[in-house]
Amino acid sequence: MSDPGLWALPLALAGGALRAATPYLFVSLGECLTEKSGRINVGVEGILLVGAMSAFGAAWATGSPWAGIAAAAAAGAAMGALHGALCSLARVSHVAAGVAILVLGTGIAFFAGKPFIEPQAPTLPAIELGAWSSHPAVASALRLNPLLALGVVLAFGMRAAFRRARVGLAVIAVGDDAAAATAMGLHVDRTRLAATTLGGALAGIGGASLSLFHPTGWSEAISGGQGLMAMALVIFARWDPVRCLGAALLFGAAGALAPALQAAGHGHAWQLLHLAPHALTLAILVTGTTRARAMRGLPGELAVLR
Amino acid sequence: MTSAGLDPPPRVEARGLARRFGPVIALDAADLDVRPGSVHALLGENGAGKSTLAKCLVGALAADRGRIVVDGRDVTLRHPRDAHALGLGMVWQHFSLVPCLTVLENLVLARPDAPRWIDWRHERAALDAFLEDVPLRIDPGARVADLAAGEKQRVEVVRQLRLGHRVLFLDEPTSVLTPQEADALLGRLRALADAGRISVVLTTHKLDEVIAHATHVTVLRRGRVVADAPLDRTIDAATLATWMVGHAPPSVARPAPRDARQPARLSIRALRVARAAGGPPVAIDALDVHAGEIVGVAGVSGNGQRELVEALCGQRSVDQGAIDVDARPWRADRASMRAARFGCVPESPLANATAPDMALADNLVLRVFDRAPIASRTGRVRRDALRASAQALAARFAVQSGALGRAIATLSGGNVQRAVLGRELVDDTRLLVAVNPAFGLDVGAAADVRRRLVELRATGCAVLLVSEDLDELITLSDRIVVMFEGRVVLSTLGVEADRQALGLAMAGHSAIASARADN
Amino acid sequence: MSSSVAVLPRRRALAALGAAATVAAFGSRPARAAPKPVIGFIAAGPWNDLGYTQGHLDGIKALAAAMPQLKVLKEERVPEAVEVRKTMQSMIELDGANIVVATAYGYFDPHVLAVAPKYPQVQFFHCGGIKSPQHPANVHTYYAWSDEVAYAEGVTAGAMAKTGKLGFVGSKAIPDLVRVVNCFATGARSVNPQASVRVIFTGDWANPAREAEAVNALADQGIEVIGCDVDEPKVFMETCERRKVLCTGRHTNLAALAPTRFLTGAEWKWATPYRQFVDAALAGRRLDDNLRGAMAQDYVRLSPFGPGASAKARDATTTALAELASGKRALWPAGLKDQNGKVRIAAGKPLAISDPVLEQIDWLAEGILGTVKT
Amino acid sequence: MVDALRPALESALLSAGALAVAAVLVIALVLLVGHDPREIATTLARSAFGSRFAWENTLSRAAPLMLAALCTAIPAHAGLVVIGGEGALVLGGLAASQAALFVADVPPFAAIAITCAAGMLVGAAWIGLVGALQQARGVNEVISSLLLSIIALGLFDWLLEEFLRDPASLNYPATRPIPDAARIGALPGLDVHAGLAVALVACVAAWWVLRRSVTGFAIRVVGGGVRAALGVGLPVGRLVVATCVAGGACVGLAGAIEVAAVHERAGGALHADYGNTGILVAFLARHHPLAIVPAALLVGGLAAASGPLQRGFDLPDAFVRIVEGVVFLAVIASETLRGRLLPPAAR
Repeated sequence: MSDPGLWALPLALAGGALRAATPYLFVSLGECLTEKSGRINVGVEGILLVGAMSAFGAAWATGSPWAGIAAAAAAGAAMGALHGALCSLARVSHVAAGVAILVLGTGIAFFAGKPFIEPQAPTLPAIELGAWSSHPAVASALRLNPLLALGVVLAFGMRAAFRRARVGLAVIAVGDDAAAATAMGLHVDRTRLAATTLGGALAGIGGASLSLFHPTGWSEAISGGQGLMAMALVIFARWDPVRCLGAALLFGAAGALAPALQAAGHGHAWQLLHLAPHALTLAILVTGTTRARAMRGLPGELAVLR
Repeated sequence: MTSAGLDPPPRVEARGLARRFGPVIALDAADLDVRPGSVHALLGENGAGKSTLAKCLVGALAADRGRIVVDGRDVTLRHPRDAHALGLGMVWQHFSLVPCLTVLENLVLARPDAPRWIDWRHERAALDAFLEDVPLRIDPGARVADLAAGEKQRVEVVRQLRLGHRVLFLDEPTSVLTPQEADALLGRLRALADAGRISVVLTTHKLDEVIAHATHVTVLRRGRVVADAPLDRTIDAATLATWMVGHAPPSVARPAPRDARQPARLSIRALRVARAAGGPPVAIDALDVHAGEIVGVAGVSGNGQRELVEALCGQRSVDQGAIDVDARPWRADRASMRAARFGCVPESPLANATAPDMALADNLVLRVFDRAPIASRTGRVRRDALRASAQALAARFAVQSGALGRAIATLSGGNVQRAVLGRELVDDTRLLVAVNPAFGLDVGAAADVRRRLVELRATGCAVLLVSEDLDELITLSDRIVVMFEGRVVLSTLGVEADRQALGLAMAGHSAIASARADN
Repeated sequence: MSSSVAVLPRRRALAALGAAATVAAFGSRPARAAPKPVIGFIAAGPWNDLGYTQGHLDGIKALAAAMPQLKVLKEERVPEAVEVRKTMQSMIELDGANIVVATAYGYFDPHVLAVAPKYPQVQFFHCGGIKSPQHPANVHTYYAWSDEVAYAEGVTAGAMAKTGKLGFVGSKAIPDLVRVVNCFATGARSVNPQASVRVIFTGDWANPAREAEAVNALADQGIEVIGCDVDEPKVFMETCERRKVLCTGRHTNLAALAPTRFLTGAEWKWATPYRQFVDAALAGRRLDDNLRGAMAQDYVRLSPFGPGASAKARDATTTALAELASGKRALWPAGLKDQNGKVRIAAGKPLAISDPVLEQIDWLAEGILGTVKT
Repeated sequence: MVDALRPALESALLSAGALAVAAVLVIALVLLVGHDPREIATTLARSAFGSRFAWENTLSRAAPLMLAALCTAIPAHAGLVVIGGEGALVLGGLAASQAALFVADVPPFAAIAITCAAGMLVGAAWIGLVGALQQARGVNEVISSLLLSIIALGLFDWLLEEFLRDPASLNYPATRPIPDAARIGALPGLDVHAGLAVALVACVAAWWVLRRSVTGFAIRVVGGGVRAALGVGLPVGRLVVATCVAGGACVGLAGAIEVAAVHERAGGALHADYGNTGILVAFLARHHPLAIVPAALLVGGLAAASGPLQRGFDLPDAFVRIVEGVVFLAVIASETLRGRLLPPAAR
């Protein structure tokens, strides 16, 4: 085999995007849903960890990765519901509630996850889209995470729901103008609690993807700040589920860029590459906002959030 | 889903409806008869009781006494749902549309029977079919946030019709509309009513609208019905204005006119300020307030007074033009305010002039906390001095004693108003902007406030008095200007003020007339 | 302060280290009779991380098993800041520890050095630091050189790679890692002179997602064998197995994580020094300032070969180890060039494993593709 | 009851109630994992506050948290929620470590002052940017501070490893050690570095400025009602940015003190999560600068107890995190009862 050199870069980026996108996608879809309803959850990193831990634990205990996903979704939903319940209390800061979720989630995940660090659990079977190729790199890049397939469906489904389903429009309405939504007869608190809970479940599934598909296994370093990254991603995607998918792939590819460049023998200032998504998001935020007008796509109720 | 035009609207009657808010009698045994196919105007000044009456009839407010009769049957309306079932619905002053959704999405989402999964092509076709039948032009695909106020108003009306409501109550529907938009909207509604498909009840101040579009008018003053008549050619704007504002009692406290003209303290030239709710910008070509002069600003609320006051108080940026105080550009910072001895009593003082969670005492000293005796030489706030100052300021307008340590948000509205008055109407004020200063006060306190204004004038203070109370303006003002659609449309000396002329100007009569004349 | 400072030759730290490090010998000077030893271990990571900290945990467990009556304390996730100082003090003050073992690199200077003078009766052992004469007397350092095992891994890897294309995933480009990578490459090139090693540094001590991405990037480049030195190599191993790339382990025996691709690995055997700490305390003896060990001292070991390793590779590895041990083969051979072709080890002067120059090595050997800070 | 005392009493009652609820939850957890709550409680109390050493332990851990908490608490008075202290802390520490290299021949007091000033300057600039973006462009400060914090951490790693690394730092990449002149020692008679005194002074100073001074009064008016503040001519933009600058200076100072008193150089260990824990402390203290002291002691005490709990009960470090989370949860949830627990007397 000849040395693929830099030619491997596009392949690595594509593969990296497909591998790493899934947790970003699920967490950002969950956060997108939460923020669309007018809440913000800065504690998704904690939910991601709880999801990864419970998915691994359940998969290990039952032998079924699918049970792991269910467990992650349930644990994430519980954390999301807790956050939603806290936020619906008068005078409670959304940001403080998110910090509580972050601390508590991390604590629970690390505490309950101790026995799961050493064992191995069954992982999710991949969809081998690249089976046709004799080239192992191609075959590997196209080993698709079944959760990614689910996430793609979900992203389009969520966009469709935001456009076509009554419940989706209701979420947008309560998130954009609570007073108008109330006047329309919508239940603001109930809708937001449901959105936050579902958002938590999605973040939990994002965690499941970490421990059951890529990079697999439960360790306390597994999330590596991906939850925080996903929060930036939602802004990057301007609160659109399908753009979240694109952004998740982009952020995933960005994560693969540094090692791919190093593997091809180009290794300078790669630390900064890891910052690119955040810097880009900040730039978008700064240029997209003016004093008079909030950023396009920003749910109206988020503009006044505390 | 009901299609427009099938069922004729029901007849809605109110018999002896009464409602009070605390000690205030908002509605005192009012009668109303809305016949099918009529456009019924409820005319009156702010606080005349017309909105209260409308709210009682759509179930948004419970009446204390009286009956509501729909098509001859007594009904009880506890909730807007009850009114909805009878085909009654209200278009509120504040839009209840979600800004980021499209018109069509808003209309569908508002329906209780909206399907779980929405077929937009079907909905669009249904709406288009519906709109063919209704002479209201709306763009179903437009985002509400991108719509002008008039378009939003039309969407609100369409929403009511789509909900199957046949008697539409419109609360000040044209307050945010341009005259052209208002004319168009009311004309369409009148056409629908004439076709016998709906009845319309609209609360308004605007005489021209009533004359141009209403079939009936009921005039309210201080909670009572003072006139009720079908509109025919015998009723002109002058008659309506007289009904609406009544005949003024002789003024008791009219101050003696100033003999010599003092220099202009506040001078506004070619000012342009954007409006919060959209609509035409505030555009004032020239307005002066001299020392020792009270200039009254009359006008229906929402005609740019708020933005003018905010611009003067530094709460809103000025797009163009000049505000000068004592012949120097006004910066609305603390030093200029101090130098000009500036005071300001805005509307909704809790939201606009206080830090609600801070103590009453703290809120009382917002103008003086950074000076001796409260501020020490070392920059410390001396609590004892603060308390003493606050106590003194509170006493000026008899703010609830013993509440100095409480968050001001926990006080009654009247107490908040008195607290802000106590803070802003201090003896050395030389330039005062006041909006409805006597709002929410009992008669004695209101008289006290007015006396205080006259005293300030006597000491050479320049006062810009924005008020919805014509009596107050006529009693106190040396000059009165009327604002309409963001412009000064009339300026008159207080002694020469003619209630009827003011009423016409406030209602845009003269503005429309002059605008037409210009064209 | 104890008088033992005086007996140390006044030399630069690194020189001191070189002299002391030929064997992990016991010092000969007896100290005061010590009380019953209580030994406390402190780690920056979680104990059971299947990685660096687990390596220490295994040593602790072996120690506890061998000496059931010994009181063993341990504390995990202690930041390399004021926390570690207070944890050391807490172990001493509250639990009566008289041997404190600090296992993270960042603990040494200034934290161990700051606390030790306050407790002259307590012996402090730091993993990876270098003690110089001006440091407190009751401070010792210990470390295990993985040069030989890394070389052996390289030999196995080189023998297995048909194309000679090897990879390596490291955390940070610190001297200890650079040593390991260089030995890995030198070993590989000893069986296949054409072999190359592409190295990727992730920048974090442990970042499973980036490590997995690094494996994927290397595998995409057609790399056949990948070595590693990251703090938590679990995900690294599993990813190699999934990508069907041969791999070598680190810290502990990771054969189970890559059942078909595991070749061998470089393991710590901290039980050896830990036993020495306690034995010395029991005997009232004083240990060397800078304890160092390698294979000969049983401080490190090579993992048993996995199924991925061919008989030929196994033989080559065994031979190489034997030749290294006998001195027939030089670990750091004379004339070794760096990746740019510059000769870094003078002709005729091979470096010993204990050479202090190696403690601050900052160049990558010939055949390595990758960068360390220049 | 005197009206003025009501809010203080209510705060005290709320905190006590929240701690009681948290205690019940923690006891339930302890029973769940099969330990005796009394033993755990005794160990916790003893190792956090039970002896001179325990106090030194707790105080040492609390000191950086106090300064980090001010980064959230000070802007909170002007109505901003800043959660990006961690990044400003490490950058402040890095700046301090570089400034210190130039002060070897300066008298110790000046050297320390210069070192700390460098940290404060960089921290102030970093968080000041958050306030400036909010005022100038309306960028939400929660999100911008979070993003800037992550960016700061990356910049720190890059600057350290590419440019500022001392080759002699070997296996723990770090800058060159700072000269002795710039080092901060322990408090006399106490095994706690002098950063504690600085932190206490900073808390008291912040309290004085925010709660007693004219400027603080103005800041609280801005936080309590922006429109009223504008209406009485207060320089809202300047005050908002000033609080961010002050908060950033505090957390930058925390980084500088870490370098000058603990690490003696800037390395990866500067990123020890004090900035993030500071957010927790600030909210626990309801942003009251003096309440930050007990809140930091509580969190520091829990951290101090982590070791004995690990060693005595084989509980993992995460146990203390859960306790922290539960306490925090209870405290912020209790905020909803404010104004309802002791409603103001009727007229």
